[in-house]
Amino acid sequence: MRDTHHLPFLLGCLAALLLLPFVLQATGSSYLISTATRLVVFAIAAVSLDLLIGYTGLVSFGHAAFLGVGAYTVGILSFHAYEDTTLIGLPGTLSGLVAIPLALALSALAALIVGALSLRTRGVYFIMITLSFGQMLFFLFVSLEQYGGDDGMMMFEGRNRLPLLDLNDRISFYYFCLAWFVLFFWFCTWLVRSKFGRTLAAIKQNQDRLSSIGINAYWAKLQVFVIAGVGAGLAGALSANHTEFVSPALTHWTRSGDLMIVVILGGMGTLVGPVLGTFLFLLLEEFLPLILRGLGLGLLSEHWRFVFGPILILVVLYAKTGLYGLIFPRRG
Amino acid sequence: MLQVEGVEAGYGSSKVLFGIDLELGKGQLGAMMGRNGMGKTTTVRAISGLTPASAGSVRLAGRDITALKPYQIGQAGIALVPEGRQVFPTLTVRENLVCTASNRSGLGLWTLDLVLDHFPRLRERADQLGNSLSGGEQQMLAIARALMTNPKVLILDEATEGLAPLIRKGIWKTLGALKAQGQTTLVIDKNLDEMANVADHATVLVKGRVAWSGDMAAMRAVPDFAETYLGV
Amino acid sequence: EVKIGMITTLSGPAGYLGQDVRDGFLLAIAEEGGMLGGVKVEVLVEDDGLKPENGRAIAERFLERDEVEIMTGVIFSNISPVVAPLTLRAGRFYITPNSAPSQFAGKNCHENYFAVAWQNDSLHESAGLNATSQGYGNAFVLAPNYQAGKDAIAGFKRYFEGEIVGEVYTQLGQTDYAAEIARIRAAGPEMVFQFLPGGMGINFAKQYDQAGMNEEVPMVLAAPSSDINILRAVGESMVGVSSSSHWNHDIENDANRAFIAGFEAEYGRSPTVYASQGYDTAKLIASALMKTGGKVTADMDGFRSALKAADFDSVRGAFAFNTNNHPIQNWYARIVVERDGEFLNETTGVIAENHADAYASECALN
Amino acid sequence: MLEIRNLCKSFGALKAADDVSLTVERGTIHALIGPNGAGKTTLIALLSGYLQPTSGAIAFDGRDLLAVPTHLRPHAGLVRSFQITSVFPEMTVRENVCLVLQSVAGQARSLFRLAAADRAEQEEADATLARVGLIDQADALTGNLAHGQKRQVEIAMALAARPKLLLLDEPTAGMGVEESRRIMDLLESLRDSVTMLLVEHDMDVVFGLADRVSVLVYGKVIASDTPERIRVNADVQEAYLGDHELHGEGD
Amino acid sequence: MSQLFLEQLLNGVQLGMFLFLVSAGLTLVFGFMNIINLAHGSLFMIGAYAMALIGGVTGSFLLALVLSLPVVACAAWVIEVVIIRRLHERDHLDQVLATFALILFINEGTTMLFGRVPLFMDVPASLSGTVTLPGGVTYPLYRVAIIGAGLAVALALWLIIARTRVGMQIRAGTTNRETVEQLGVNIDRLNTLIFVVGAMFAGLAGALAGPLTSVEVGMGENLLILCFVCVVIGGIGSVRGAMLGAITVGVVDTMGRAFVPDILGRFLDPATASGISAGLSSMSIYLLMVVVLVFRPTGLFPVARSV
Ligand SMILES: Nc1ncnc2c1ncn2[C@@H]1O[C@H](COP(=O)(O)OP(=O)(O)OP(=O)(O)O)[C@@H](O)[C@H]1O
Ligand SMILES: Nc1ncnc2c1ncn2[C@@H]1O[C@H](COP(=O)(O)OP(=O)(O)OP(=O)(O)O)[C@@H](O)[C@H]1O
Ligand SMILES: [Mg+2]
Ligand SMILES: [Mg+2]
Repeated sequence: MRDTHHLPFLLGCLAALLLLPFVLQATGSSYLISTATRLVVFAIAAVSLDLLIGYTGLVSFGHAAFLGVGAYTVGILSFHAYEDTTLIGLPGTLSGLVAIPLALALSALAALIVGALSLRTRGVYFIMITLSFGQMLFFLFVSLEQYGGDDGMMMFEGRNRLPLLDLNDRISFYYFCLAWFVLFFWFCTWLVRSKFGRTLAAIKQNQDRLSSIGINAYWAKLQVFVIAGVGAGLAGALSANHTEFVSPALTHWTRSGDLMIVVILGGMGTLVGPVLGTFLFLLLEEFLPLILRGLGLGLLSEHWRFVFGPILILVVLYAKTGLYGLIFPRRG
Repeated sequence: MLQVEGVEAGYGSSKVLFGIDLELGKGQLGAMMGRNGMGKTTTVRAISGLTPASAGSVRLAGRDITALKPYQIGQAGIALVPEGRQVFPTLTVRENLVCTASNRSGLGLWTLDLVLDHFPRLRERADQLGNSLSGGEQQMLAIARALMTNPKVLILDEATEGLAPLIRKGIWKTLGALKAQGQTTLVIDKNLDEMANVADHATVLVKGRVAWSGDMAAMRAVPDFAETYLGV
Repeated sequence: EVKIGMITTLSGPAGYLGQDVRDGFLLAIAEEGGMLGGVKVEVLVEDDGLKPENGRAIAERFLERDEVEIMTGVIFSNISPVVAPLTLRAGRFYITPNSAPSQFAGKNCHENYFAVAWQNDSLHESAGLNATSQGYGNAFVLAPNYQAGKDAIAGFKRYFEGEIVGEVYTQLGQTDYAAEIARIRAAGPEMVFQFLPGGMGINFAKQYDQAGMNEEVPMVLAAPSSDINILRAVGESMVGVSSSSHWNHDIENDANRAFIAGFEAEYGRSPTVYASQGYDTAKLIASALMKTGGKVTADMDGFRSALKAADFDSVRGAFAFNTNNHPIQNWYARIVVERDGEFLNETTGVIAENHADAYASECALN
Repeated sequence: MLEIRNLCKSFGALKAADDVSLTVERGTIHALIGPNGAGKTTLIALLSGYLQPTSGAIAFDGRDLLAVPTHLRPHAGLVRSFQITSVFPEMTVRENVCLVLQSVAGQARSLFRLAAADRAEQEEADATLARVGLIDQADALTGNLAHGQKRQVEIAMALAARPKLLLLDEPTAGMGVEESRRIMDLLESLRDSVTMLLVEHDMDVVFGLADRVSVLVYGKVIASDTPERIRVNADVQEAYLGDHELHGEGD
Repeated sequence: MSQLFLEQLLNGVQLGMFLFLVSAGLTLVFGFMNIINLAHGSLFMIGAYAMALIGGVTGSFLLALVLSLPVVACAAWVIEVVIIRRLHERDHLDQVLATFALILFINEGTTMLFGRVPLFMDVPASLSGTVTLPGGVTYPLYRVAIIGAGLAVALALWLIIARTRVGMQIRAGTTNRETVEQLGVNIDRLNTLIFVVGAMFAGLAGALAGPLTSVEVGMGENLLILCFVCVVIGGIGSVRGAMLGAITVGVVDTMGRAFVPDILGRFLDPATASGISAGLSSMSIYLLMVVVLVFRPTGLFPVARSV
């Protein structure tokens, strides 16, 4: 519960994020708004994963599964709306008022089922069982031939429709995602400081002791697992809207890995950390090749991972709590 | 055998020891006492290199071991029975014992058989995993494990905690017998009376400083010793 | 100066596909000293890492910041559905050197979308034709359990006239094929068609040969399963395997000879079919630029009809665009042979002349 | 208050509880002693639900305890402490106690209350810490405490759960003389409100506090009697105390 | 039918042995040092590349095998000393991040050095061809050799872990590092040693896998997940568990691929059956793992751990 005391920093970041589209437009680089949107969406997923990894000590290696559930809900609804067909008797829709809540509900349900079974195990076994669920969902999506199999499907009719807000407008969509992000971040801040948050910390530190003080760790873990699943589902739904494309790649284990990486990179057990991690990871992924080319290192620009790897290693070795630890060195 | 001079140490930025002096001749048994949190454990951690001393020096049989790594200090012949037992939970009792067995004193006094003779309970449990032992059995195992390294200096940090009176007495008897064989030992314990019977001299720590030290006769001569130093 | 954006896959095991497309493309530009069709061009190349989101981000950057007028380079069919619509919506040209999924050939075809290499299915259709023309009466078919695999088998079956005695979908990224090979042996077919791209195909071919199956049941493959890199990696075991392709190194025409010589001189290795596709794509663009005098978006109609005319010497010989802007071209039969310790595909004949894809009729263009 | 009938627990061939029957009367301090490995901790684990018995029955406050899930037993008033210190190392001492308090109040999974905002809870925690003599360490990280201090946290957490029956597994082990004395006084003062089952090897504590003493050897209760009679029981002396204890240290 | 069944069973066991061969090093490092080394797959790849390159130059299978092991050992030593060693006392997840980064680095470095095109490596003449096994099944000789190598590695592993004090000290070190150190064990050096030995197992597996599989960048990553599955299904920290886990995975996977389509085909039309069974067979291993872990949350052959 260390990261709740830098309100000025958070407000500064918020202001920066709010002003970003104007700055980008003013500097003629409004194409970057899309990148910014992607960062914000991915950060939601990363923060939700951190609730599990950083705050509860539950290393979930299948978190991308819920990303997929959210995204496919939006995608499938849009698909049926476009084809004007039905799924088990229900019509598709483009309405965000239906699609997004449904995406959240279904990812909650998926998380409930996966969590109920997975949370019987612990430690590395938990890592592996969540990985398995993620992979099973991946293969399930791959075999959904109607929805494009592993090629995925386009949302031909564009993003979801909302009253008063045109999501197909890039800037509106950015603010839409940012609003969700802020809401979710605020919710998580509240959560980790709540009594429930304290119980989660206790689970992380000494799970076996809990039942002797009258707490059922299983239910608490399930509760946070579902909350985190909903967070990822939200990110998935937004991501589908962002790319207007849904594919099983969203749920592949490497995506779960990416999420885990940004959480660790940013600093586990801090909410700001995963956001920083997301920004660094995705920005490096996107711009490191350009930067290297700019430096005249043509060969390395093509093989930018050769540089990226060591950067990550340096962060792990020298920043004990990730980027967060670099920015806010521990007092005392 | 063991000379500790002006050792200072701490955790992170908080200093716990403010200059500890201690001397233990060959074959002597020294006692260290003090209330909770006064720095006894920190002192032995400093001696064994786990919490490196920030000042002062530790010498073992004349050799300066202050800056050595914990494993080098262990190999040099200091064996610690740590506070809280720290048996290896995933190893069987036998494995716990042979895992780090050695002959550092060169005398080769302790062998597996001898140790098991000494703690028959461990012989019964030889193939059980460390973490399935009862608290007291774990304590015996920790002591036995240290003996198996045949150390030059044996340090016991609250090694009789949780032992039944009968066993505890056995331990003190063993320590007495070891002393007779020339084993140098440092003991931290709260049982003043039992310790007084076997120890050669005692050191009392208060807030990271040596508040009193002297031999047993001197200690008995101090009126209200326990009340003054141990806060009873 | 015309800016061309190339989004391609350079990383991961599949990276060599993108690399060859890019190198082929750049070769054509290098030949003209930085120009295409007499017009100065600038090519921006970026790696999509096989992630749709990356593809999108790069596409947006290309379209908006760099204002590229032509987008090309996409290798895989899970990137093109992201990049193509963006490009088309922005009113630029999308010219694909490789990936051409059926949706853009049929119902969702677009006047500014051009596929230079093929329509995905054609690869496998030609294999079906090849198998039929070799007189095989039945076949065992094998592909990974994913969309391209299913399309491949559907494509093969569309033109194969014999019976299918076994149809197996394997796992993506599978390394061990002993179980499948045993099933093939048990089924006793006359031939095997497999579409296992990249490393999977190499694994299969090695293990197939080790099990002594090459002599028993011959393989008939599509071009990607028998490209030169695969031949090198598998070696000896591939000799005698037949395949079909729209291009081969020994196709006799000036353009091809010049291309191969140029490629080998420039990069010191033999070109793959992907390199030929990259090269042809550049040549196509060159022909159109030449006609419009460098105008692309400034003269949409002119550039479009110039592209559609396909007025260039393709390295594969005869080439024309169908109504849906996908190629009408010949497919050749090839067989793997060993020449001086090198393994090569040798053209043995034409399987299909002026073959067109199956989706053109669904496309509203004309 | 607590009635254990014919309780058995085996680990493979080993019988850690062998037909144990024991009654703890309400309002008493019942000490359980016995050699190392006799099965005392096992018995506590059976009572608190950490282990399931092989056979036998336990009645607590008139109801069948075995039917109550482990995590509900503290809510029913049955609370244990651990022989091998088990605390939450990265929380402050106060938070350790607050965690117990929030659990007792049924708020362990409450999203609606901020942990730091509950003043009443913190005051109660501080009061408990004051009773065990650890108030000056309330803001220290528990993991950084000295061993004896952690033992005090252990007691504070048990007390905070407002037990009716307290199972104490060697509460004073590792504590200094003064701290032991303080805990003894504390337990003495609770005598009227809390029933206790006390496992101890420190005979000063046992004979100073217990109303009744049971002796467990190899999983069997070999004697259960008043402290005075246990002290002179020949079997007990042989199996546990050793002859010298005859004269006792407590006097 | 029954002969086919036997052959497929053999295929399953053989796949299991191959997986075990690849998992052996992982078991050592992960099960005993408690280090999650995602770069295990990269070490596997280094082994295969070294083998293919040396084999290409010398033309000798045996020589290449003998020479490629030190190459992997050197790589592992550098990795341990520069990175892993500093992460022993850190969170597991720091190891995950660092070794993930290593994968990027090694893969990209290999691409830069040797290109993107898969390398060639053939079965040595002495091990090529097939043998006829009792029962009439003809089987590639090289696969028989793989089974042999798997057994040999299992024996070596078991000896290291169960029969040597080093094994005990490592296991002790994973739970009570300070205590073993204080008792005179140089745990750092030991860890380096074990890491290097584990890497050599990975390298050996890579070298032997070359003739069977495509030698290319990233060849280890797909296998890595599969190996974690084997190790975990068996129960972490036991050689027997890893072996049985690997064989279970191999058999379930193979039998699923071999017979599920036919069985489903009896109830469904062929196209649907092959579609569904393909989906099932891709999921089978993960399904297996879920089922195992739901009913046996610490794997099939758990080694008791501290709680
Ligand atoms: N890891 C640590 N980090 C910070 N402070 C510590 C740490 N370990 C101990 N301390 C502090 O150092 C002081 C001395 O502790 P030490 O363990 O040496 O006491 P001790 O005399 O052994 O007490 P006890 O009898 O309770 O074992 C205590 O005040 C304790 O809070
Ligand atoms: N999980 C287990 N598996 C096997 N044996 C066990 C297990 N747990 C405990 N035992 C054995 O059961 C016996 C009783 O252990 P228990 O911890 O109850 O003893 P105790 O009376 O509390 O002893 P102490 O006073 O030393 O703490 C011991 O001999 C111990 O080795
Ligand atoms: Mg201490
Ligand atoms: Mg006990």
